[in-house]
Amino acid sequence: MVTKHVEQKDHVVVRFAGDSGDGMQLTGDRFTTATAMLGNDLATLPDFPAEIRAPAGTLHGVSAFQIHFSSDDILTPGDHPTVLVAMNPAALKTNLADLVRGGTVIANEDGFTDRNLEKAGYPANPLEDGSLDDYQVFAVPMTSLTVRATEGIEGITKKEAERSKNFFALGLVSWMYGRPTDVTLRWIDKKFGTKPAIRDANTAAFKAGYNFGETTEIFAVHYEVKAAPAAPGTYRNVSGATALAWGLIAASARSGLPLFYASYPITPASDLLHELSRHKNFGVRTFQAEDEIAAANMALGAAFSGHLGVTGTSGPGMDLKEETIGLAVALELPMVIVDVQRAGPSTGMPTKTEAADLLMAMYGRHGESPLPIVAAYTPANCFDAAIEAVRIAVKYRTPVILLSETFLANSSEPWRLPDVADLPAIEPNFAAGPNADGQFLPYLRDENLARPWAPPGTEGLEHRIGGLEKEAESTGNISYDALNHEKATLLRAAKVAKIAEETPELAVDDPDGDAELLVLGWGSTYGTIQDAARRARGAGYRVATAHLFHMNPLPRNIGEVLRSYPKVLIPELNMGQLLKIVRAEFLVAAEGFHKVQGVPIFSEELEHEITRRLS
Amino acid sequence: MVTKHVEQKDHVVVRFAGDSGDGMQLTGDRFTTATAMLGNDLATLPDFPAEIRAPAGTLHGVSAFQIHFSSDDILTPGDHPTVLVAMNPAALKTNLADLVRGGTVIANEDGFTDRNLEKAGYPANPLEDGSLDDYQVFAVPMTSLTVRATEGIEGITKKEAERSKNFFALGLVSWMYGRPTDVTLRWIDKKFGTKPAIRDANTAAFKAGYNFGETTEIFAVHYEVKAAPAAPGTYRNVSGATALAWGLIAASARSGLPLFYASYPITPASDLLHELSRHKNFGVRTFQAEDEIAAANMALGAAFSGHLGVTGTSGPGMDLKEETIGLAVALELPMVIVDVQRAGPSTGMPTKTEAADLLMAMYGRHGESPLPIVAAYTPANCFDAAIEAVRIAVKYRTPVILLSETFLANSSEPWRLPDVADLPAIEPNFAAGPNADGQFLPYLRDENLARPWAPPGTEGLEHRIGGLEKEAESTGNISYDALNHEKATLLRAAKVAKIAEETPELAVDDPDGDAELLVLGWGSTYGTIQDAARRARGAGYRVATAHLFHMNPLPRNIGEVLRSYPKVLIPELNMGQLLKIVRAEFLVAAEGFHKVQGVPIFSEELEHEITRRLS
Amino acid sequence: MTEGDGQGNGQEQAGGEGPVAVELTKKDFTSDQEPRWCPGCGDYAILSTVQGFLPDLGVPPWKMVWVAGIGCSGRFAYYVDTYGVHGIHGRAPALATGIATARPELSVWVATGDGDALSIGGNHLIHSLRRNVDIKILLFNNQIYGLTKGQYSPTSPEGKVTKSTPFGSLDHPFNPVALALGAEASFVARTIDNDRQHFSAVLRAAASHRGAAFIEIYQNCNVFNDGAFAAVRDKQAGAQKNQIRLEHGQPIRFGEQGEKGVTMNPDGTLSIVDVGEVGEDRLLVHDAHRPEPSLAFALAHLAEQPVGPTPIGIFRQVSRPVYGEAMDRQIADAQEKLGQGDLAKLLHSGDTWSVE
Amino acid sequence: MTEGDGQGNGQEQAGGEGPVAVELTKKDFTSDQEPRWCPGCGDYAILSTVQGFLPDLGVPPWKMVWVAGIGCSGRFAYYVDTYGVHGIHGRAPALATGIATARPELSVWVATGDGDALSIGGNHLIHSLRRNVDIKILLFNNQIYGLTKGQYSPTSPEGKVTKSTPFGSLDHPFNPVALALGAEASFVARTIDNDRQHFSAVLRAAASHRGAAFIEIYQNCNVFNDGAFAAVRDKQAGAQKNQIRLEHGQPIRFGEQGEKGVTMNPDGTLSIVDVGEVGEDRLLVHDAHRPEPSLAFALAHLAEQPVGPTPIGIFRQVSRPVYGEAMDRQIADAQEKLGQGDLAKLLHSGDTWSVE
Ligand SMILES: Cc1ncc(C[n+]2csc(CCOP(=O)(O)OP(=O)(O)O)c2C)c(N)n1
Ligand SMILES: Cc1ncc(C[n+]2csc(CCOP(=O)(O)OP(=O)(O)O)c2C)c(N)n1
Ligand code: SF4
Ligand code: SF4
Ligand SMILES: [Mg+2]
Ligand SMILES: [Mg+2]
Repeated sequence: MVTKHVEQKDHVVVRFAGDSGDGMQLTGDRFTTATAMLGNDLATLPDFPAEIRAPAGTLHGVSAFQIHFSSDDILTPGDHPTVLVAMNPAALKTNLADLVRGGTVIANEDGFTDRNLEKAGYPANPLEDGSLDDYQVFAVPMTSLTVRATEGIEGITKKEAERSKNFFALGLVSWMYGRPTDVTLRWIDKKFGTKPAIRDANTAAFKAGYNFGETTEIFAVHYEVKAAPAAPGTYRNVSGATALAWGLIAASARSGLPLFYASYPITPASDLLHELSRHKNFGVRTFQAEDEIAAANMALGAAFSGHLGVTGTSGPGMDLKEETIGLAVALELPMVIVDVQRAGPSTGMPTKTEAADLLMAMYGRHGESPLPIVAAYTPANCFDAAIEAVRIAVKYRTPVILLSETFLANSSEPWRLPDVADLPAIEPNFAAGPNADGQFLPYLRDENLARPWAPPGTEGLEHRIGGLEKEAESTGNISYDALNHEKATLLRAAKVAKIAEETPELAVDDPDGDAELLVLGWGSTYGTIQDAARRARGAGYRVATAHLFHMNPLPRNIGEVLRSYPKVLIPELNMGQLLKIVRAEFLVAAEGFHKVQGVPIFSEELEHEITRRLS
Repeated sequence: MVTKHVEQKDHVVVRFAGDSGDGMQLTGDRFTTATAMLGNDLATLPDFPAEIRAPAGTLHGVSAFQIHFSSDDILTPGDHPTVLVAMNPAALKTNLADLVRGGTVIANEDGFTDRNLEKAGYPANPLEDGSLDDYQVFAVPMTSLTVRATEGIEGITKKEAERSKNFFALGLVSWMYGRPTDVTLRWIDKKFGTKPAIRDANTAAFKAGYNFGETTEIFAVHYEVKAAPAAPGTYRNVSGATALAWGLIAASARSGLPLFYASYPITPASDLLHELSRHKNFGVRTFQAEDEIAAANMALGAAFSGHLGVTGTSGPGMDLKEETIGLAVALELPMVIVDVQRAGPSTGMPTKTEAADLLMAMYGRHGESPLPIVAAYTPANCFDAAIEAVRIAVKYRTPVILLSETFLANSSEPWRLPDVADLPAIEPNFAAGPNADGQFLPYLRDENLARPWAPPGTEGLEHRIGGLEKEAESTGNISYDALNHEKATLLRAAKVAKIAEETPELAVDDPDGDAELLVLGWGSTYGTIQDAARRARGAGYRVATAHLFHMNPLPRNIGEVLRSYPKVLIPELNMGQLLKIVRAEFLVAAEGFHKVQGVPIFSEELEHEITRRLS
Repeated sequence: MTEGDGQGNGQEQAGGEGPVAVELTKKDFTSDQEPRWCPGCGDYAILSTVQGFLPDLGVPPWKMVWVAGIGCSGRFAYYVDTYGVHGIHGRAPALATGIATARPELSVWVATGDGDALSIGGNHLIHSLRRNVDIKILLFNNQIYGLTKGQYSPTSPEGKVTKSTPFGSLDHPFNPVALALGAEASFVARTIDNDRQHFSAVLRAAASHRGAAFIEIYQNCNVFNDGAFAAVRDKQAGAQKNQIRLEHGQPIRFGEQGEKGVTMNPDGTLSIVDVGEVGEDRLLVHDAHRPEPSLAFALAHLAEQPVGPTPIGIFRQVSRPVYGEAMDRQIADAQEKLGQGDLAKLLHSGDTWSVE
Repeated sequence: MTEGDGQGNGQEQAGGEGPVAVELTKKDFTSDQEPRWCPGCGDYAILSTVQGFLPDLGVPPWKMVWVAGIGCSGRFAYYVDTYGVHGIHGRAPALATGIATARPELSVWVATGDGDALSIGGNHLIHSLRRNVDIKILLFNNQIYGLTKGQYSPTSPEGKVTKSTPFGSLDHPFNPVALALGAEASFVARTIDNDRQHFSAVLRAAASHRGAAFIEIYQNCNVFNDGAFAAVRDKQAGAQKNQIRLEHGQPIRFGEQGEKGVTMNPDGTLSIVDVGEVGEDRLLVHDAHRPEPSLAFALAHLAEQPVGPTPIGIFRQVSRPVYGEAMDRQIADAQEKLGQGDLAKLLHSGDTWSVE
């Protein structure tokens, strides 16, 4: 039994890569949970192909999962993996370029068959031809070792046994980084309880992988990554998709409004439908509509009926919902539209991330039809964003667009669980009776310019509303009056603008108050911006950061903030959409940094953009 | 026989107002044609109710038609009528406020029955109670005089006879302003040739009205409005709707591309479908689709097939077409989308004008999907705008949005007919064969970054394109490559931006080159801006004007122009959409003047906005 | 259960509270908005019949919702003094589905046109029918686009000359009843705007039907398509002899004295016959409750256009699970099995860890 | 003319130039893009059958267009080496309508899925069928949303447990053949992905049909809905005895030795019988050419789900005017009557005046 040397590490970035059929996402998820349980801070970046199950061994069939974990608090899944687990040649080929020079490659030797090498376009076996000399390569016959480990298990075929090889890899890497094994073993028991053979095979493979690291000479060292400092509390690891779904359920619970979620499946928004449909015991109604137009109308109908009407989709579906959203603007009913942005235009790259729907959210409808917009900026923040979107929608009787992103939806991070009692209360304030001496005026507005919400069922409040222009301040009857139309237009705009009176001011992080450059962000760039600013400050640059949560209306102090810095940089996963809004509104010569590659901005990229502007 | 005194006038604004059933639009049209034939310059403003045929005598059932004609060149239908023809109390009630103080009211006395007075909410008969003392009122029993005039006509019922009263009014006003009678009489012959009784009744009514003016004492004077100076040539009166439809036919003729117009009816765009469907002998295919989404896809399919694919709609339909327009951006096929803007949001005021779809045209699609936008600015200019939209679409292989407005579509003006040979030639330049040594690469771009257009039917050019991201510069095969996506995004934007290299620079009208304020406009505000600037200059203010035709990309010199004036004013029939674009792009502190009342901006309103900024 | 005795569409609720305290009258269903249709429009007759019928239903106005799309028909929602939404073009069935699914106890009605429901809204219509959502759909079929001033619609006959088809339309029209049957509709009927009695009877059956009810109403647009239904609508045009009034369980006969009838041939095709010649007992007996929709479908095709003998009445009326109720049941079941949702429990479910 | 002998769908054109010079092979219809479906997916079988059939059609690849929507099925367009458009979700029939109406001489095919064609695209499907546009629609029905990883579709059976319906779906499914018949389709057929011979025969009939042809293909999604069609698709599951193969003019019988058959009862309902008992001559004779669609409709309802005896083959095939051709005729007529359009004449038509 060789003794192994233990090294401390504070940052590790591991990427698991293999065939879509190899279960890399599952492997990554399990490794993430074990890591979370250990108290490391972490961020993940799943990356799967568009194809469901592309032919084995092909380059476009590669599925990958990256996790960055650390003993300090971290903000991004990491620009470059330090460790690459490659289950076959295609996985190596498509991911090697991202690996840090001198990084570690753990390859499944058995996957490097001539057939697979050819499919990946390798003339020779890179594990043997020295082309990986710049890296630390561990070639491990994972498949055969797995098969061996599972021998004698009752009722398991060789094919099934081979499928357990991802658990071998998981075991091995778990050993390398001292991850707890019990969490994973417990999960296997639970998950495959009904299929004992599979359960036992996976268990055996996992242990074999772990022991392989422990016992063989191949690995001289393994690593320890201490728990990251964290505020006291109970934590869980959560993805943006789950957090958003739970946020809607929380808003429903806090408002007492039954949640009605109507949606038409679309990547990456479908996960919201999937998650919500599992929680009917919360009184959640999920409706898979015939298309996005129907989904939006169903949610609006539910809203008219006094439910919490929500519809969710991604870019192409947003295009289709615009007309209905415009109707909601005219009806002034509470409704939330979730847009999990993906790479466009058109069908684009459905599984890749982008944040290029902001201007559509602002201006995607004909005529003047303003509405509030909230944008989530971390996976866990999707929970708060959902609650805030609902709060605004209900208080102001307006449709609200909630922007998320593919990256936020799929990525995960540790989340300190809030105390339910501390969540904002949301008051539906349904109209109880007539509001104008004995009469009910559906467009008589309150101090927030919001109109009464009077769902069917209350005697005396019968009323009719529609998309034609209406008398703007009391009856809501159809009106073709010229001045009323202008008044109505101004009122709809004023109501949205008014929200800024109560939303928090834009907070600026300017450690020494002497920054020369403000980096203003929104959405998923949050982590990258914080990380890059940190690095730049470390290098002696004076940088301030601020991040938007409310995209419309903007925080009331943003003009001041922008004007108080000589330089403003706005990094976006689009061609400069917030940039346009800010420049038009405040006439500040803000500059943009744009990346539209279907992946997040890397800290090093942004750091460079910051520093070159300050040198 | 009384002798009548003739007075010269250089400007007259007449408004015909009556029940939707009274045929006021027809009366206005006829008067307009006679006026045009006389060589006056003119501009018209039809204004009809949303209802098809609202109950007779009601206020919301009033239909009106305003014409401004003059012996100089004029630019707007006029802020206020000088003459109001009111066929019933409701017409008087709803239109009197617009009439200039001291203006002329010609009322159909017979229409002022107790029933009608009550429906219009008149406690007493305004023709008798002195409430019109500030005006010059002529009460004429048009109905009974018409019935009398039509007595003895073979096979005409009293009811039918009464329906001819609008021709009596037409005859009377024609006399008042010395309009030629032959044009109208010829038209009646032609139009009602198949219904002799009706023809004779209308003829008799018209003559009776004319003679009534000629013979009775009531009218002491009548007026002469001399022909306006005009460039030599053949003229016709044309509405924006007709001009746009003919522009598409012209573009089809000049390009040799058969026109395929797919549309779903919607006010005010339906007239394009109606007009085009009459010209099948030009090889025009018109397709009434099941909805706007289908219409857009059919036009796109026709474009793929090598036809001139065009689809037209108004606001609500634009919302629905956005996803398909995004596909066209990805496919890079020539296609024109006509948006005849109307008052929104949502269903809004379908028969009223507005210009609030500019930002939607720019940003209404998810993801980064830029496209060129052309905006017509006078009725006749719709003809040129249609040709220019097609020219750009075909040359750059891109969807183009052509913006018109309800006001432009319905209004009319004299049009000096172009020589067909002078119209721009449009070269389809279909791919004739392989473009890369023996191979056909559907995304291999030319010097304009445009890709080849290869409709089905040519051997060897078989290719497949779609909405998924594609290799950007040659094969167009599906690509998930990160850098390719960014390249493709930049290429799509660059192609659109490149158009500015060939479009004309923005022309500025600054008579003395010393203006302190530039009024920048787009769309139907053209006439008002010219008129208001003229007035302001007359009052000694130094004002320059410039009007946009290409909304995207903007003329290459616009930045320069904007920066060369201390003040910039942008009047719009929206809440400031061009304003946002210009401020974001050039960081100039332009100010906006916004009117959203469903009617055009009045010259006096804009004049005030100009002068108060210069005082 | 058998049809007809259903207490769907808001009645349980109303019933649940015992007979509605106040006697309801037509006035209770008449809003303060003055109708703005063209004088003589068939929509006036429809409005008056509906307002006259609703009080009998026993559902108070505040438990009823009228949803309409865009079109002349769409204005309907403003005139009935209940809760109402005038949505966007073609989407009324989807909007109404949201309402009826969120609040199954409400009585939800849809007023729509042939363009609204069959052209732009065709997809929502067929999906709401197959799901059997508890909404009652009144299709105002005037075979024309009224509000947009006279273009042909998906029900206009081939060759129809309209503003958009000066050379005649090329479209083969839908047979709305057949389309609804092809879309799995559980209740399908046809009636006529000006036949108050027949119309009211159909409304009554539709209201008591549990699930989606589809009613095609022949509606005269006297401005843009006057007389399109003359053969079955106008006495002078001999409407009596052309109306084939379907009655469940009754032999199908028609004509002034019922001298004509419908028989089924061995190959399943239908024929119109002289009852005198073939004898009453050979006549086809209408069965609206037959689970399999082929008979209703065959009757729908007895007349492709209402220019001759044309069936009206209830073609099909069968029992199927009601969408909104089924969803409520799923929720009740889930709450029974998993217990009322507890937010804190949800947040803490699965793997968590604590930091002191 | 009678059906079958039609020369629609691009063949005139091809024919017009005499038999295509080069002998066409499967290779001519195989693009350089490698299919990316899951191993074992039924789509592979469909692709191979189609590519094997197309050469017989005699239409050269450059006169053919494949249009697809979004879905696993949508990828089809990339693999056939003709002109092709991969449009957006649900709109393929509309896009194809534009192509077929602009260029009636082309052979236009649509590849779509049960979600693409029946959920989001339902409206375009039914309208293209009623218009009888000359497009051939292949519906890849796998009763599931494949590309989005397994939600139920409008053809999934009630109670279906999927990612979006963990407690079972509440939707009553469409019967695609019945829906198409309700939408006035002139050609409606059903076949099975792995039955190359039957599939090819149906394709041949569809191609020669003049106008819209609707073909439902039972397609196995082995990842998200494996075995949904086992009863009619898998030999081990006894597919033979469950396939009711409809043949025009033939008595409808099935089973290993044709021991079973279908009869029509006096009330028009259909029954499955033992041929031995009732005798061959009592069997229903299939008539796909019957103008009236009720027989086809009844056959469509013989099986609501493919879990037992299920008809496959051509349900209906009748002749109707073809949309694109009709439009061309209108243009030709107009040009004959009014003469080739003359732009200058148009501009100067009506009232004009001159200024010297
Ligand atoms: C998205 C959209 N497209 C088009 C229109 C214009 N539009 C309003 S009503 C209508 C059709 C009306 O026909 P129908 O449904 O038969 O109703 P009717 O007026 O005949 O009662 C159309 C095309 C619209 N309002 N919205
Ligand atoms: C507008 C829009 N909505 C949703 C989607 C997501 N989407 C892509 S394919 C699909 C359905 C696929 O099911 P089906 O049509 O049956 O095809 P299959 O994958 O089963 O072959 C959906 C919902 C989309 N691409 N566009
Ligand atoms: S246009 Fe026709 S349908 Fe519309 S209101 Fe007038 S008569 Fe009625
Ligand atoms: S998901 Fe199903 S339908 Fe799609 S490719 Fe895989 S097996 Fe075929
Ligand atoms: Mg209609
Ligand atoms: Mg499917």
